[in-house]
Amino acid sequence: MAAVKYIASDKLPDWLKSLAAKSRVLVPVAEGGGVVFRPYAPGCRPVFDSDATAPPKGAVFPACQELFRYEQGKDPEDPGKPTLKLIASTEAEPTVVFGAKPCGARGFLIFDRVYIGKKFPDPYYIAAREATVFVTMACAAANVENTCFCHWVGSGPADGSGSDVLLTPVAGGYTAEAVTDKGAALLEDPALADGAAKADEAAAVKAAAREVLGEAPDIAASPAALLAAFDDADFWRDQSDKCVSCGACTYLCPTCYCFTITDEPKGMSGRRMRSWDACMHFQFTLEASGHNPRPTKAHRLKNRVGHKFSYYPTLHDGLVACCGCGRCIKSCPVSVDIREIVQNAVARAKG
Amino acid sequence: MSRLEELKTRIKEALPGLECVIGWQKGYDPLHNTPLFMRTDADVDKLEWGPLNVHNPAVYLPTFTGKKVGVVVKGCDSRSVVELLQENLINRDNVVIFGMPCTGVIDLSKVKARLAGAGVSAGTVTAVTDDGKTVSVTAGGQTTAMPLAEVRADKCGRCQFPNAVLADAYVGDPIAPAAPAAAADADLAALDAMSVPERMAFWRYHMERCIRCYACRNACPMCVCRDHCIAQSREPHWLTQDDTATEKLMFQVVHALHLAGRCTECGECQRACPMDIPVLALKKHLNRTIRDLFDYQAGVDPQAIPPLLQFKLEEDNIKERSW
Amino acid sequence: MTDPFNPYLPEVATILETVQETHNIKTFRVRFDDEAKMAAFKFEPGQVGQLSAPGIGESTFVINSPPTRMDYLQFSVMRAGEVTTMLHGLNAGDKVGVRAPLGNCFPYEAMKGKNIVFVGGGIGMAPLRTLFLYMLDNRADYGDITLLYGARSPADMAFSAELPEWTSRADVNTTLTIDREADGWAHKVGLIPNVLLELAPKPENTVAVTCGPPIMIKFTLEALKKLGFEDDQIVTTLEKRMKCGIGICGRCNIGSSYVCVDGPVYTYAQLKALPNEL
Amino acid sequence: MPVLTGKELRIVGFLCNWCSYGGADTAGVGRFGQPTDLRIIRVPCSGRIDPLFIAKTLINGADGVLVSGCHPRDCHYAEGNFYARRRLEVLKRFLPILGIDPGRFDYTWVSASEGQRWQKVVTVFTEQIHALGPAPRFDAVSADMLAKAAAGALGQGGNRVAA
Amino acid sequence: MRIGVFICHCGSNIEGTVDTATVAKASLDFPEVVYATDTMYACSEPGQDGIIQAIKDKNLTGVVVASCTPRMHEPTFRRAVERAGLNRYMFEMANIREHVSWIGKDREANTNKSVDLVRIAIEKLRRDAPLSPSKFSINKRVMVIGGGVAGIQAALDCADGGLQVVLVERESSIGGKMAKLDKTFPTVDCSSCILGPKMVDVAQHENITLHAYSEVDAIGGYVGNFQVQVKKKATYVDWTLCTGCGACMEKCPSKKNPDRFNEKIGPCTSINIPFPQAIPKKAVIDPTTCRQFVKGKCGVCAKVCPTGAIKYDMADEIVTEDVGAIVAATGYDLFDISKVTEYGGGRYPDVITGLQYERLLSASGPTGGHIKRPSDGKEPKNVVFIQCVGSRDKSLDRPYCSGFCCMYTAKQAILTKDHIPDSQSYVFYMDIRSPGKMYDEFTRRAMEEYGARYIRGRVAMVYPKDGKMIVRGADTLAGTQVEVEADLVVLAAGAEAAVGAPKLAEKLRISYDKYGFFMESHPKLKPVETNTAGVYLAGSCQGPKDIPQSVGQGSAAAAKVLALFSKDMLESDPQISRVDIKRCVGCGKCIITCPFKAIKEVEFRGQKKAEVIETVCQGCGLCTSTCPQGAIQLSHFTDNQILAEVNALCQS
Repeated sequence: MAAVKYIASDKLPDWLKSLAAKSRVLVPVAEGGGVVFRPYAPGCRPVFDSDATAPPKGAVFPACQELFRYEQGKDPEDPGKPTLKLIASTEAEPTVVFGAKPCGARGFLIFDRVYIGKKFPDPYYIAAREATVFVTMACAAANVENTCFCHWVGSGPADGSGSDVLLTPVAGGYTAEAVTDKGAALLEDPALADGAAKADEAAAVKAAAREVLGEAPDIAASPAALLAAFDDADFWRDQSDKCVSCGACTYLCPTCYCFTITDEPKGMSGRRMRSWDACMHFQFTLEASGHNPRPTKAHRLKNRVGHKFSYYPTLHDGLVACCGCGRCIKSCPVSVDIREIVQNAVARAKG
Repeated sequence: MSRLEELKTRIKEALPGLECVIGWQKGYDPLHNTPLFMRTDADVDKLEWGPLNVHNPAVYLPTFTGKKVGVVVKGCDSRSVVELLQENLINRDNVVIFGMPCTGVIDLSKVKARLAGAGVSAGTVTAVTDDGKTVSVTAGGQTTAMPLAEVRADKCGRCQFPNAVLADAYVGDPIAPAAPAAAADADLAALDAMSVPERMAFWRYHMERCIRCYACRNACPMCVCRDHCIAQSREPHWLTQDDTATEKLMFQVVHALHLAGRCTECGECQRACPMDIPVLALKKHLNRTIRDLFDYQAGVDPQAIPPLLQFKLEEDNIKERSW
Repeated sequence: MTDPFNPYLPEVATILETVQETHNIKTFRVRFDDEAKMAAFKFEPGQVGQLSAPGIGESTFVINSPPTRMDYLQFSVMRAGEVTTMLHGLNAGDKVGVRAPLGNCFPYEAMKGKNIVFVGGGIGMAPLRTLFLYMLDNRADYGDITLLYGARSPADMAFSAELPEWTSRADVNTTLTIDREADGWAHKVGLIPNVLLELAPKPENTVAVTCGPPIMIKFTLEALKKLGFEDDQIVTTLEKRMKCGIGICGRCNIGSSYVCVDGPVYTYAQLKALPNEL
Repeated sequence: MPVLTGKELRIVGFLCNWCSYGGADTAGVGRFGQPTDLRIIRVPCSGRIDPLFIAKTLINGADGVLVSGCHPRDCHYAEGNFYARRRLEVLKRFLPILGIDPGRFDYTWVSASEGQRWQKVVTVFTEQIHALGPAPRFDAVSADMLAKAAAGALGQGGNRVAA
Repeated sequence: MRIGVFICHCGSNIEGTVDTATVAKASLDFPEVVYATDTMYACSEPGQDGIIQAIKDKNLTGVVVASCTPRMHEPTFRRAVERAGLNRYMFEMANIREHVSWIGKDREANTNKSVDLVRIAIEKLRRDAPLSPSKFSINKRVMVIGGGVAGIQAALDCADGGLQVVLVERESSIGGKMAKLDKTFPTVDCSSCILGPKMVDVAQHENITLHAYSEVDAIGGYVGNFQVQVKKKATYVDWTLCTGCGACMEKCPSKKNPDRFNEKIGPCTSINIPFPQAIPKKAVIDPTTCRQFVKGKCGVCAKVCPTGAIKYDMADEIVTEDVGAIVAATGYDLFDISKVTEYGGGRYPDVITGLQYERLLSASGPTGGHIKRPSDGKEPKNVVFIQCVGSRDKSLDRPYCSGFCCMYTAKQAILTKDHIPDSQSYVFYMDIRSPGKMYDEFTRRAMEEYGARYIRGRVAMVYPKDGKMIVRGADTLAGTQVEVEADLVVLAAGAEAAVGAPKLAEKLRISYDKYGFFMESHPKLKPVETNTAGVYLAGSCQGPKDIPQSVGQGSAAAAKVLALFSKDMLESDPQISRVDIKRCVGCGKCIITCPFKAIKEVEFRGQKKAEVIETVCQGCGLCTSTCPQGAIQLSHFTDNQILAEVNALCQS
């Protein structure tokens, strides 16, 4: 690994400015009562000391994205003969996501296995993924929230996997470590100084944060436990009773990657778009006949938890489709706690 | 404490005849309570009462079609129950209402802001106590005392219904309502103070961060279409999936206008919003309009017909323009 | 074009011909506009395609013409929801988009040398048609072929133009049935599972392929079990709400099996191993 | 086809079939000249007009929306316009809170015989919309205004407009 | 869909200010349009044939015609596309005549606007679905409201045509205004001699049920199946027993009541049969004057009634009549002459209305047919007739011509001379309106043979002086002031809508104009139809009419009813609301608001759902805008259709 670098807090704007000159830079900023990723502009004050309300998911996987445009036409000789042209662009804008928590970037590792599959690699995703660099900020002990559980899913507050650069807050500034080559290139900037002297302090910050999280329960049994509970209607009723079936958990989840595809016509032309969809919505699986394989919120919550802690790990070498950021808990209007559900399922399996 | 115990006793008595009783219990951290579905006596023992019971449990009632359920309500929640009854969405015979006098609930956004002001994250709360006047929140090793009057929800400050408007079992003596608020809520007052173009900018700015999760809708006890909401249908096709402030605002317009004359102003839409978008102001404004035009407020009389589902041959307060 | 393959971008195709099969089923015969792509197009019986019209959206249908007959790709659309209703408005000459082939196929290789029993109900005949015709076109590879095709009434029977051939061919044993007596009906009357029990095909060295409405499948499975068919001798094909068709968008899964890539064809044995969420 | 730039603004009318659409016909039969901006959408009854259509039309960028139905007590369907009156009045009072000038929407009653009244309504309404000018669009709020919104600095200009 | 667009020139009506060729060309740029053309007269036979041919040649599956208002020719074109094999609802119109070419002169703007209107029609059409009407049975009974000559004619024609007829009359006898007339113009034959037999026919017709002294209280249902609640007002006389002998009238002690039948120029008893030829000839007690009611004691009539028919405790009774069609023939009332204060009507007894004069002329009237002026019973020598009192007068909000006053004034001038040979009639007039068969000749006779002095000009004032009425006015032809010393002044009071007409219109769900006259469906082509199916108009309720016109309309309305009933089943308009049962949450908001009670709650798999009663739904769409989730959609005016129209005009 490359050498540790250091940047003083007051130099940060310089670095951001120089990054922004080359690409889109998304930083967490306060908007209303929330923190969201917005393009960096001089004068803007990024929020680094708490995790953003919405993760930087949209940087690679926009809430709504055009798959292609179509243009209908008519044969000039015979207007009864239609013509159809499809115009697609998978181009993505070079982007630096700056200041997300590591878990927010790590979510894309879960995306990658689905979107960069062998049979049908997703060109839109791949282009955006390649065009995006993640400079994340390791959590300090004070940033660890009651809802954090990254350590449950094999990660931690300073887990750089998924990041390209990992920053760590230290006195007066931040240490910066390149995680990938893409990241190393970013660190070639005059605003950054050598950080070897700060390395120990950074390590201590990381350790302290990890310390706050404490022991993680063993959820290795969750894939089997959730499957075992599949037909236990009472169990899922109890888990989902308070759920109101909104999409806050999925839309704010750094690993939720489901989408829908819709056409929007406008006269003779139009767009086919893909946009975020939520498995918690009734319409997600509603079939044209009116049949719905997941008609109740119990079915849907079962699928959400099952997907993350059972089906996905089964298909992907045990990797849990959750980065433990806790947004689904924190932002849930009724505080549905996915940790509790997984633990209940594991406990149920144990009998 | 004894009042809560008495309530628990009443619930336990009724429980055998009920699918469940909906109330609140402690949540994942001391700052958060969470809805509780009581099916056993042990569940009832988890019941909480206090300023952290921010949720409106009436939202769950229509999902129990054909089953008899109990619900514990604050005064404001009971208005939603009344409105649901009024609209034939639940059956009076199938709901048992438990009530207690309510002195207000906190607004988590206000608490969060307070804590942020004190330099600590609301995500690190380790203890919360309340003595009826002050809420003390411990986070990041320091305790911040917040007068309830300052961090309670706007609706509580001018609450005219601290007691359930309709209850089958009411524990404790009804308390007097707060003095009617002279001025509008701060959010509405702020909007009132803006010019019309400024308001457009206001909504454009705030709607930009909407993630279209529909928590506002799903937490709303009066949004009874829910699974069939026109926001997500193509037949009819009111909204596109475009990630634009325009589409997002249009949904808020749909929500607000569908609630016109029905909204009990419980504030769940805004409380549920993970992005903290001030969507309640739209409904407050409409409620004011409904009050001015029809001298009506929702969720008070189970026999009333919502004003937009009826009419008068001569309207008292509608002055049509002449040309 | 050096662009990578874009699985979301349909091939533009033209409707050559439509057939109004029943009051709510319309068949579309389409050909890619790009003749080179059409010539290179390969699929296997049972695979599906996403048929779309611009501005209307996509819906998944099995390619019900067999790979042995490549003059056109045939899709039969039952009007149910918004997209299918709009698709019904399309006519010969109109442009559509096709994303195909998607999903798995019938185990037609493994079926070689075996007797085949097709049991199709209503629109469920469409996926069977592709395999049925494929087998007719490779008749020597398969043993006895039995087709039991039922619909509510004669008017509800799709592919009526082909039925005379299917019923008159000596190398297949075709039975048609309708639920209730109707004027001029020269075939069986009775519910599919009952007629199946009457026909009583032998399970030995036989594979049953069935598709139809859920209630019919339920009782057909019972009938097949009664006749002695094992779970892995029964093959069916599923329908689910799909969007991407390539295993990403996340809605068609049954547990960890994605119907759009792992299906739509499953043996009954495979289905039983999946969580119960059809 | 777009509006004739500089000449017309986009004004959409929702008219009930029985009275106001007929009134507009009567105006035509009487050759009562009117501005050409208005595009009429025919609906069976003013009661059919979901206020959301009007909101959608305005949010979509229309410069004005005019609704007209049968006079109260004259509804072909007996009661439709009574409901419409309540709903439309609520909408009219709601629009300004969204940032839409309430003058961009009006509703009125014109009977099938009132060709001259229709002419007057269209003329006055069109003039009113032209006086307001092209409608500001949600997707074109100025950066300056957005910055003010971000800074919480809206509503301090003292140019308060009654809600 | 394969759409064909036809832009009509309407001769030069549209083409004059709209470039139809450009509109047609622009239409080709819209989705699914495969054919577009302009055409001289789309509605003409060649025009329609052109559309039919194009449907066949171009395999069109939907058609847009841009021409006049759909209120005019939509049915025409629907039939045309149906003849070509399309469903008639796969058709839309763009109104580029009344809404474009006739109201704007700017050709560019008009053309541009026409393109927009065509575009929204196309977008609507693209979302149209074929609709087919469902059939329902009809109740082949007809109700005629109003027993004047128009109603009588309609009732008799329907009854003769084999229909069961329910005739409802507000007064205690049928006959209406005509029964009060002495003679009729231009034949000067006796009014009651020609009306009487018709009234008797009504009474005797086995197919006619007569509810006299009754009013329509409420109307429910729809064409083919109306339920009408008729309030039979209490007469305090059991009509099943009353023989009309008149013994009660002779003995009734309360004799000085103003006689409404005689236009209050004569007295009548509290228990009364209005006139000798009354049908039904039954007595009615007026409780406002009857001593039994006013003072609580009397009972004379009960004592003298030979059949014991008097029932002081009678109450109003509501009967429900189920009928399939309704003819409104409620007639007119007279303008209140006291509103013209300068003529002194209502103040001076010798200023009377034309209808009061008829009663003075009538042999069955209060003076036995001798003209005696009301003030002193003297026979007048100079009679002044003033025309257009409450007609053609904007200042009185009566700008319309009542039509028949010129004629009856001439008749009355003639009759005056007949009755009093040494009399002199003066007629102040504005214009003589006499466009009927033998009408102008008739007015000429009044002037030339009967010496009536016609003075063109308005009367400024009428005032009493020395037992005479001084009529001062202008002779505009001579350019002089004139003053006539009259013994009697007869005002040709104009006709106005019958009292209560708007209320009845609301019950019938038909429109009425600002004066209260009922609106016909089309002023030229549908003069007796209304916009409510199954409701027809006859006589002066639609506007002032003389007797032959009223009778003609009565017959016309009857013909419409007979035509309607010639089928055994009616087809319901399929443009009605339909519930998507999958989306309905059973909240019942549509049920509360439906003005027709056309939606009911049903149980579907244990859940509450709404269901539309097809034949009752009138297609207003109130439910669609009420249902928050859009689960109930008005066919042909669905949310998606209106949204598509909106989006065609402005899309964000």
